Formats: sequence, C-alpha cells, structure tokens
Amino acid sequence: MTPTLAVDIGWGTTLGIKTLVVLGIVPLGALILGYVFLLKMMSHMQSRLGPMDPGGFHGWYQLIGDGLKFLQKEDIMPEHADRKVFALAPAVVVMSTFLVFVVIPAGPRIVVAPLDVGVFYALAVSSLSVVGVLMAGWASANKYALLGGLRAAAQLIAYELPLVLAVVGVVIQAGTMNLQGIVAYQSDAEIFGFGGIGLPLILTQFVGFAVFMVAAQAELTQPPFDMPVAESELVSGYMVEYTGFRFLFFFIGEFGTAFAFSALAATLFLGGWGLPWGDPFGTDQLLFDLLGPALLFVKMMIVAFLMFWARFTYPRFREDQLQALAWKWLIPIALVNILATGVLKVAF
Amino acid sequence: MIAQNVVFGVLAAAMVLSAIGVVTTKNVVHAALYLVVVLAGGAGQFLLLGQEFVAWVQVLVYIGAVIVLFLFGIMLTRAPMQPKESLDNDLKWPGLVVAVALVGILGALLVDAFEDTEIELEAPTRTIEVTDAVFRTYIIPFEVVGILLLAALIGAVVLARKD
Amino acid sequence: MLLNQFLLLGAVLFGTGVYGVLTRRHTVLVLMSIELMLAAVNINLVAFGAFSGSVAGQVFALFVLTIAAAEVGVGLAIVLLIFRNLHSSDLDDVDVLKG
Amino acid sequence: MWFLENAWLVPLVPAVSFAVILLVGKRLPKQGSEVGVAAVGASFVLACGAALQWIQRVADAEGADAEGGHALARVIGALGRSVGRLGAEEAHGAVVEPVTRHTTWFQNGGVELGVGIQIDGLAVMMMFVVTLISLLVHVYSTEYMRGDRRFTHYYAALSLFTASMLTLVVADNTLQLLVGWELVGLCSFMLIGHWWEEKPNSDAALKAFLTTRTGDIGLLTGVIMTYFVVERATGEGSFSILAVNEAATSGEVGHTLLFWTAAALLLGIIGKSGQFPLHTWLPDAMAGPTPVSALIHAATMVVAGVYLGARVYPVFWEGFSIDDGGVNLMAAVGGITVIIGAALAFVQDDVKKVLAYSTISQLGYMVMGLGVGAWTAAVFHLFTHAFFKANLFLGAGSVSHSGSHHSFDMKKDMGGLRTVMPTTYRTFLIGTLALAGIFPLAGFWSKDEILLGAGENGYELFLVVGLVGAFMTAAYMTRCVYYVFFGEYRGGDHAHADPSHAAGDEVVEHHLAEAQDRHEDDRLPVATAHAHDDGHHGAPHESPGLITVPLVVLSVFSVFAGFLNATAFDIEKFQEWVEPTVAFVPVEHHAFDWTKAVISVAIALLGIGASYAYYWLGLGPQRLAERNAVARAGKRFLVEKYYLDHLYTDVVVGFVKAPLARAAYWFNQHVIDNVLNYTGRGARALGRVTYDYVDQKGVDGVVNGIGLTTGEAGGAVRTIQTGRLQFYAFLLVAAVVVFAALLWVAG
Repeated sequence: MTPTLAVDIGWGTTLGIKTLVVLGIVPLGALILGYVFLLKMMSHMQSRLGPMDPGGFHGWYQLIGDGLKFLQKEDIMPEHADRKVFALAPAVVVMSTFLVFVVIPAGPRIVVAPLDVGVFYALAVSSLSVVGVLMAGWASANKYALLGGLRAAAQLIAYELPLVLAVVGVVIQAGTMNLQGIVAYQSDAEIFGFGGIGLPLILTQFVGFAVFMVAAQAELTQPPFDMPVAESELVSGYMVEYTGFRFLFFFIGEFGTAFAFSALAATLFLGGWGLPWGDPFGTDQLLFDLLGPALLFVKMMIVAFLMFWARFTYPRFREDQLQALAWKWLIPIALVNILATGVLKVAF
Repeated sequence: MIAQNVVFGVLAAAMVLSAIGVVTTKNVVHAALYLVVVLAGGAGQFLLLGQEFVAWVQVLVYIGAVIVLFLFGIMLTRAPMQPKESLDNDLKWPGLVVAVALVGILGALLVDAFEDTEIELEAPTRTIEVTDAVFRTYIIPFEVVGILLLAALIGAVVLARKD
Repeated sequence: MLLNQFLLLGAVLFGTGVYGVLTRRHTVLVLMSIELMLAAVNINLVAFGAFSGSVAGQVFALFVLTIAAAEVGVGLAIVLLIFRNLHSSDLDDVDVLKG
Repeated sequence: MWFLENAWLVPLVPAVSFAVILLVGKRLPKQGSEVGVAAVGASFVLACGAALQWIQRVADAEGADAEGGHALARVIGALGRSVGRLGAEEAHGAVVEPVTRHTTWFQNGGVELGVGIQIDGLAVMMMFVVTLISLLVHVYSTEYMRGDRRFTHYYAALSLFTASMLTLVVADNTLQLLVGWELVGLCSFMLIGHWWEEKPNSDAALKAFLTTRTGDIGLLTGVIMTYFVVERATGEGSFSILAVNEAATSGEVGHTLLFWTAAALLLGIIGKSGQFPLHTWLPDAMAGPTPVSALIHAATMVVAGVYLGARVYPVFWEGFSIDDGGVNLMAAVGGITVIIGAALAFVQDDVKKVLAYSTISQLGYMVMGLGVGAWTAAVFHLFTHAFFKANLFLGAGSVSHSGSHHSFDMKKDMGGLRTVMPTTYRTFLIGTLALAGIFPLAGFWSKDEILLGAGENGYELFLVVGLVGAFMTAAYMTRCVYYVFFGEYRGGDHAHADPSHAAGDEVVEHHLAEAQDRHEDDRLPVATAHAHDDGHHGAPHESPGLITVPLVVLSVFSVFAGFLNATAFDIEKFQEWVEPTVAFVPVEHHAFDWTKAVISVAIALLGIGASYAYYWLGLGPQRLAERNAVARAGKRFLVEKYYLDHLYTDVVVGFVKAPLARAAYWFNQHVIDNVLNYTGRGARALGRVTYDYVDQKGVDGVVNGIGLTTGEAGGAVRTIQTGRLQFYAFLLVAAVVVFAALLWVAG
C-alpha cells in the first residue's frame, strides 16, 4: 500500500498476523510487567503482604482479581465532561504504544515494518501519548485533572528532548536509524579489535543510556517523576475521573509504554535480539528468528527491572526540580554526548 | 496505484473536513484536536509520496510538540469548556468570500498548469539522501535556521517572563 | 497519482487556513490557522519534491517545519503576554493602534 | 619540516590558553598569567623552529639551484632585473615553495570554505615577530598589571589577541584571514576598553572597533572580489591566497576588476593600519593598558593591514599599476599618513600619544613602501619597526609605572628621569634613535630602503615626502625624549599643581593642552592610575626586572635587527628569506646608494638638532604660537588633529557643528568681527521686516492651511485604520486575490 511500510503485499495472512501480534503484545507486556514488577517486586521491596496473599505461590492470582475488578466497575462519565474527547483520550494513549511496536524487531524477519527511520519513528509516535493525556486532563472538567494534564504535558515535552538527543549518539555511532541496522551493528562491531561480545552500545554510549533511562522514566510519569499523577497532591491527576475499563486503558498504556521503552532501550543499547555469534541474516536466520524474541525479552526484563527498581525506591521530585533536571542537566549532557560521539566517530 | 489513490482520497477527505473543523468549531480545544488530524493526515500524505523522514518529523515536531504547546496555551489562557459566544468576528462572510475566491484562483491555476502530470515514484527517498542534502548543499540555511531557533528561544523566554 | 491532487489538496487547506486567519477571534486559533497554511505549503513542497525526484522539497519542508515550531513558540509567548496585559485572548481587543 | 608543516600549532596554543585562562585562570596561583606566558613562550619556540627550518629550506633550494648551474642562474637573474616580469622567479635565485596544508571547513553548494596554513618567509617572519613581542608583553604585564582587578581577564584577552593575529598570519585563504582580522578587532576592543569603568576608555574602545569596522567593509568586499578574481583567471573561484596572487599575476584578469579589488582591500588596510583618513581611532586606543598598546602598535592589529597588503601584493601591484611610477592611490595614502601623523606628534603632551602618532606615521611609511613597489623594504620596516616601537611603548609604560605615578602626561608629570631610571632611559634613547633612522640602527636600514625604492621606482614625490617625514620623526622624538628624561622633574607631590609652577617654555603649550582638555571629550584622562596599590607611589625609581628585561631585549633587537638586510654590506638575508618566489611580482632591488643614505641620516640629524636647539638651548622662535595668530591657528589645527574627529562625530549631529563652522567661528571672532557686527545690524533690521510681513502673514498662512488640510484628510482616512489585525489581513488577501485574478485574465 504505502511504499515505505515494507509490508509484504501478499498480505492477507501476514498482515493479519502482524496486526494481531502488535495488538496482543501491548496488553500482554503490560500484564507481565504489572505482575512481575508491580505486584511481586514491589511487594517484596516494600514488604507489602496484601498482593502476596491470594492464591498459592506469591499470590499469583492477585492480578486476575485486579483485572476482574476493573472490568466490573461502573463506567462513569462526569456531568460536564467533553464526552467525545473524554472517551477518545485513553484510546489515543494506548494507540501511541501500539504504534511503537511496529518497528521493534525481535529477529531477522520478525518485525512488522523495518522502517528506514525506525528509531525516529518510535520516538515520534511515542510522543503522541501527550495529546491523549492532555485530552483526558481537559475533558474531565475537573481542576485536578487539568492540573495533572498540564503537568504531564510540560513534563513530557521537557523530557522528549533528552530522550531524542540521547538516542542520537547511538544513531551516529551505528550510522543508521534502522533498528535492524542498529542491532546488526551491535552484534558485528568490535571493541578495539575484539569482537567476542560484539559492541553493545551501552559500553560506548553509557551516557546516552543513562540519559535515556532517566528521560524514559519521566516519559512514563513514574516515580520519581510522577507529579502529573501524584496521588497525594492531585489524586491521580488526569486519570482522576476515569473508572473501570477506561482506567484499565490508561493502566495498559502506562505499563505497555514501559514495555515499549524497555524494548527500545534493549534494542538500542543492549543489542536487541542479536548475539555477537552467528550469522543472523544469512545461514542462521531461522535460528535467530526463534532465539531472538527470547533474547530480546530477557534484555527487556533487565531494563524494566532497572526502571521499576528506581520507581519503587525514590520519592517524588518537586515540579521545578523536575524541569530543572531536564533543561539544565539532561539536555546539556545529551548534547555534549552527541558532540563527543561525533568527534570520536570522525577521529576513529 | 488504485490503492494509493484510495488512501489519498480517505486522508484528503479527513484532512479537509478536519481543517474546516479547525476554522469553524466553537471549542478551542477541539480546534487543536482537529488540527492534529490534519497534520497526521499530512504526514500520511508524505508517506504516500515516499518522503518518510519529513513525515515522521511532522509527527514528532507538530503533533508531539506544537500541538501540545497549543493546548498548553489554550489551557493557560483559560478557555471555557462550553463557550457561549461565537469565536468568529464580523469578517465571517467577507472572509469566506475571499478564501473561496483564493481557492478558486489557485485551483484554476493549478489545473491549468499541471493538468494530468503524474508523479512517478521510483523508490522512497532514503533518509541518508535528505541528511546529506541538509549537511552539504543546505548547510548555511541549516545554520541560519539554528540561529533562528536560538533567537526564537530567547525571544519566547523574554516575552513570557513575568518580571 | 496525479501531481495535481496533492496541489489541490494544498490549495484547499491553504484557503481554509486563510479563512481561519481572517475570521477567528481567539489568538490561538489564528495561530492554528497559520499552521494550517504552513502545512498546506509543506504538502506542496513535498509533492513537488517527489515529482522532481529531488530531496530539495523534503529539505525545504523540514525548514518550514522548524520555522513553524519557532513561530509557534514566539507566537504563544506573545499570546500569553497579551492575555496577561489585556486579560483577554480575543484579537478584537488588541486594537490599541486604532486610528 | 615538522615545524613548518605543523605551524597551525602556533596560533592554536594561545587559543587553547585563552580557553584555559578563561575557565580556570582565577584559581591558578598566578591568576592565569603563567598559562599565558607559557603558551606564548611555546608558540615562540614553535615559531623559531619554523623560522630555522624555513631558512634551511631556502638554503637547500639555493644549493640545489647552484648545482644546476649557479652561474647561469645568475646571468638569468641579472637579465631578469632588466626585463622585469620574464625573469621574475629566476631573479631570486631559487624557487622556494611555501608549505601549505589545507582542510575543508565546510562546503555550501559548490563553494568550498576551508582552513589551512600557508607558510612562507613572510608568514614565518610575522610569526616570529608576533610571538616574540607578545611573549615580552606577556612577561612585562605580569609586573605592569599586577593587582589589576581583571588581571585574569586581561591575560585571556591577550592570549586570544595573539592567537587571532597568528591565525591571520598563517592563513592560506582570504576568508580565514578575514576571520583572524575580525577576531583581532574584537580583542583590541576588549583590551582597549580594559578599564571600561571610565567612560573615555569604553568610548575609545568603541571608537576603535567602529572605525576599523568601517574599513572592514572594504576588506569584506575585497575578499569577496578576490574570489571572482580567481574565477576570472581560472574559471573556478577560490579564496586561496596563492590562487589570488597567481590570478593577479597571470594577466588574465581585467585591470578594472583588479583595481576595485585593490581599492576595497586598501580600505581595509586604511581602517586597520590607521591610515589617513581613518587613523583617528589609533591615538584613542591609548586608553588601554600600555603593554596592550605596545602589542597593538608593534606586532598585532595595526600591522595586520600592512601584512594583508604584503600578502596579496600582486593584486595591488597590478590593480594600482605600481610598476608605472608617478602616483598611485596606495602610495598617496601612505605618503599623506606619513606627514600628518608626524605633524600631529608634535603637539601631544601624552607620551603615549606621541608614540601613537609616530606609529601612524611609520605605518604610512610601510604602506607607502608597498605603494611605491618597495615590497621588501616595506616588510622589512614592519619587522624593524615592531622592535623599536614595542621598545618605546614599553619604555613609556615603565616611565609611567615607576616614574610618574601612572600618568602619561610628559609635561606635567615627567622630566629629568634619566638619572633615576637609567635603564629605561637608555633603552628609550636607543628606540628613539632607531625610529629616527640613525645609522646603523634598525630603523635606518629599513627606512632607507623605502626611500631608495621610492626614488628609484619613479616615485620621486614620495622620496621627498619620506625625507620630510624623517626630519619630523627625528624632531618630535627628540622633543619627546627631552620632556620625559631631561629638565626638572615635574611630577611628585605637586603632580597636578598650578600651571604657573611649570617651567619656562611650556606655559604656552600648557594653555593649549588645557584647551585640548576642554575641546576633546574623548581624550585620555591625565591620570590613569588603576589599581596599582602595590607601593609604587614613592619617588621615581627604576622599574623592576620584569619590566626592564623586555626593554633590554627589545633594544638589542632595535640595534641589530637592521643588519639582516644591510644592503650596504651586501647582506641581503631578509630579502632572501622573506620575499616570496611563487606567484609574486617582479619587485626591483636597488643597490645601496651611499649618497642617499648620507642625506637621509643628515636630515634625521638635522631634525634632532633642530629639536635640540629649540628645547635644550632655547633657540629659535620660542613661544611663537603665543605671539603669532597664524602660528597659533596652525598649532590649534594640529592639536585638534585636523578636526577629523570633529568631522566624524559631528557630521552625525549635523553639518552646522562641523569643522567648517568651527573654523568660521574662529575667523569671525578674530578677523571680521566688526564687519560682521555691522552686517548683523543691517540683517537684523531686514529680519524684522521679513518677520512682520513675510513670515507672520505669508508663510504662516500657508503652513496653517497645510496643517488643517492634512488634519482633515487624516480624520477621513482614520476610519480605515481600525487597529484590527485581521481587517488588514483581509485587505491584503483580498488585494492578492484581485491582482491574481487580473493577472490571470491578462495573461
């Protein structure tokens, strides 16, 4: 259809499968992250006994219970709300998460669309969620929601910049914006002539990785950057009026986006589905098609662990501190990183 | 080719309707959201033309930042949820006449000039070609735009400061 | 695809933008209409770029995008200033220079 | 070859030092001065290495040439002298290619903008001079500027100044040269305005910056034009200096284009090198710290213009047809500058201003030398002048630092210092003699060569100009030495005492000095005592070693530098080393002429003698200016610096206050006052009549009528101006639509 989305136009099945995978991956990812980290890891870290109780091993059906609870709750629409916008907002947020997964590769052939500007695309569509957040905040006709929406917008715009800039270093070093290309680069490149572990870009782009993780944390509006939804100040901010299934959408959006960002970070900095051994695009293609998703998943879980570790550990910033961190620290650091990467790239 | 034309038609219809929404709706926030649709449609058109990079720049810059800035501005200037009065001034009808005349003239001119010229797309433009052009042929405009952005940044800060 | 279908789309969007600039009272809406016009111009630029097979169209569209972003930044700062001084975001109230 | 190929390090080291001083200077034990001194010292070493290797390169080339038939080369060389251009390269013995390195900075479209180095004898010579003087100034400043409140800042600026000048010197293309040029201007602005808290200083900085900017317009134009000069010759434009020179000598380029290019570049030189009529900034630049003045006047900034002239000399050569003799623009500018600068130096009370005007005059010599085709002589003069002028400036600084309580007024605060400051006195005297061109000091050789060139190349007029200048130079420098080092000490506790205490013959001039104070707002303050709370406020004494050592070093150079090209003794090393052999014009070298040399030295001695007679012996028409109105007017004219400053400042305000009006006013008051009075009475009566009948009734009626009509028309049109943006936009778009429709129909 469109010439750039390199979808095999023998469509039918291929396209259908790909769509289903993308549609399935977000709720599934949200589920996994919610279960593993929100329920289990947090409970352990903060000694919460509740979520550990229901079911046998570590309270494994707490999550099912939570899901059922959300589904059976009443769908409330505030009286003065802007109904269409109110209804549309969660969908916009979740949609932006879905779109990110279009370009993330999980194997030599396991990718929906290996776009030429994959990284850029991923960052572009992930920025769409801001619109949804603002819509929700505004349409709720509630001042807490509006304040939360404004805070979220200010925060997401501010951290969008370091997020993009942090990735630029990777792009410069790999010489491509195609995520497959970046994965290939990381498994093929050598460190001072030693190719044994490839070149996971976290080694040379550690600054970029750190900035990316901090900015991603802020993009996710997770603690310590959770001012937009701060329960104690804004009673959940822009989500305050949402109930039941719509709230579940936001929830899926949040954890799905966390899943997406960990996938991005794993791909950009940890080598994605790749391994430095073998010939993924040649003889070992099938092997890597099978192995890749598992490898990627493992790396994603590592990244996600770091994210949630920070989330459950640190207290909340103040709003001005948050902005200062973005503009006075992360952006300059990211810029210096770009400059250094560029110079070194030319030098070597 | 047909598929492309269908996509074009759908996108174009959505864009035009949303654009009319932008200039007629009574709700400022709705106008911004309509604008999102127009711009997203524009990005779609760019994809259709095989110009991938600029499409995603449009999404990132326009939808991710500019629209958010608009919404921000709207909310900071206390837009009412349900405005009672119209958002149009008394130039409505003359404005309509002039705009329609403008579209008419432009349309007639374009039809006359290009008639049935086809766009022959060989392959989508590769990003590397664009970046090479920006950093080789258009390096000075690029630098100038950089300075412009700096000036705009400083200008906006100075204007919006309270003291 | 015809070249003209894109150009005509651009023309219609441009006309709509002009209408918006002329008739909207809310300052932010005027800015939005200007963005509409710029988007229309961009479609033309990119269409011509694809038609001629050169990247110039894309590059110019990029520059337009950049400048549009700068314009919105400054424009909204001005809107905020107007709002702060006149307690209104209505362009009809900004007529200090009336003769 | 390492030093030559890596000459880009020479500007880079001070540039890095600039950044380092700026960032961490304040935290260092000596507040950054050690970094500056070390960096410039390193640069100096690199420059010396480059110089040695260049000399080696020249020697190698000549050796190779000699093997290939030295005798033949000599014959061809001899022929070359007579047939001019044909044998230009052979005339120098051997072709020594400059060492060039070039890299693309960025490219826009087809135009490539690069950075690179082009190291030849000229560049090597300049690198040596700049780094040497700069090093001495750096050392000197550690003492002179001690305790200054912006000490670190000062050193940072000094480093950048050196770096930019060196960038300019090593540049292989005119564009890079322009970058260095502008940076030099910026740094001079920073340094002249170093003590910007006092208005005159910041004014002087601004004036220097703006005046040189005026010239920079010319340079910018010229640089752009050089691109087209090359394009005209080779079909492809370039900013490369070698390409420009080759293009200019190729004969492919039209004379008109070359003339205008040369004229535009000359404007740049005029602005930067303080040539008439843009020289006015230079004396004001004395507002900066004295070491800076030394740097500006000897090694950087002002010689940048002359360097440019020497660098793209073929453009001037062809553009101004220098080969033809007679008069040309460049020589004329230089010649005028020689005379006016020297004349102005006579009426200054401020020792630094004397030196400043002397610099103007000497720069005039250099430009004149270039103008008359004596390339080597002009560049040689640049070389020698750097040493003795730096010597003199630093000497003046030493005097003010330790002898006159930071004052530079040689009539009020100096005098009789030769006994208390013997080292300063001796070095200053050597500098003076060198400047005056006394055999066998440095100034003699270079100045003599310029005069010789002027005479032999068919520029007899400028020979005379040069001789007159030499006389004046000797005279005003003697006057300066007299005021500073001889007579009674006038400083001390009554530094600013009543003028009646001042000795004998200076009363007149003192009044004039006061007049100057009144009339000249931007004049340097008499006492520039800045933050020198280091216990130097006692009786005059000799300066410490950090100051005197540079002085001695410079005096040594002032004495011996001239022997590099002592043509009288068949030493032509300077010419051999420095003169380009690639893409150059056939400048002629003339045999040393003892007669002319004797005459010029005699004239200089005459100048010294005249001053001696006037000041020491009291001979001659003393107090002439007091008694004779014409002489007074003449002196006044000089004190007011030909009213050029007034011209420049007041033209902006209005023609009425321009020099003409001032001169007319003076004329009115003293000569035709009475006539005017009678005329005035008549005119008044006439005016009364006019007022009553013509003005009140006729003119007023018309004016009121017009006002009324305009008002009513405005009221009618007023309704269109609604103040509503969108209404205007509506009109605009509607007009566009209408016009588009009309064009559509018509087309």
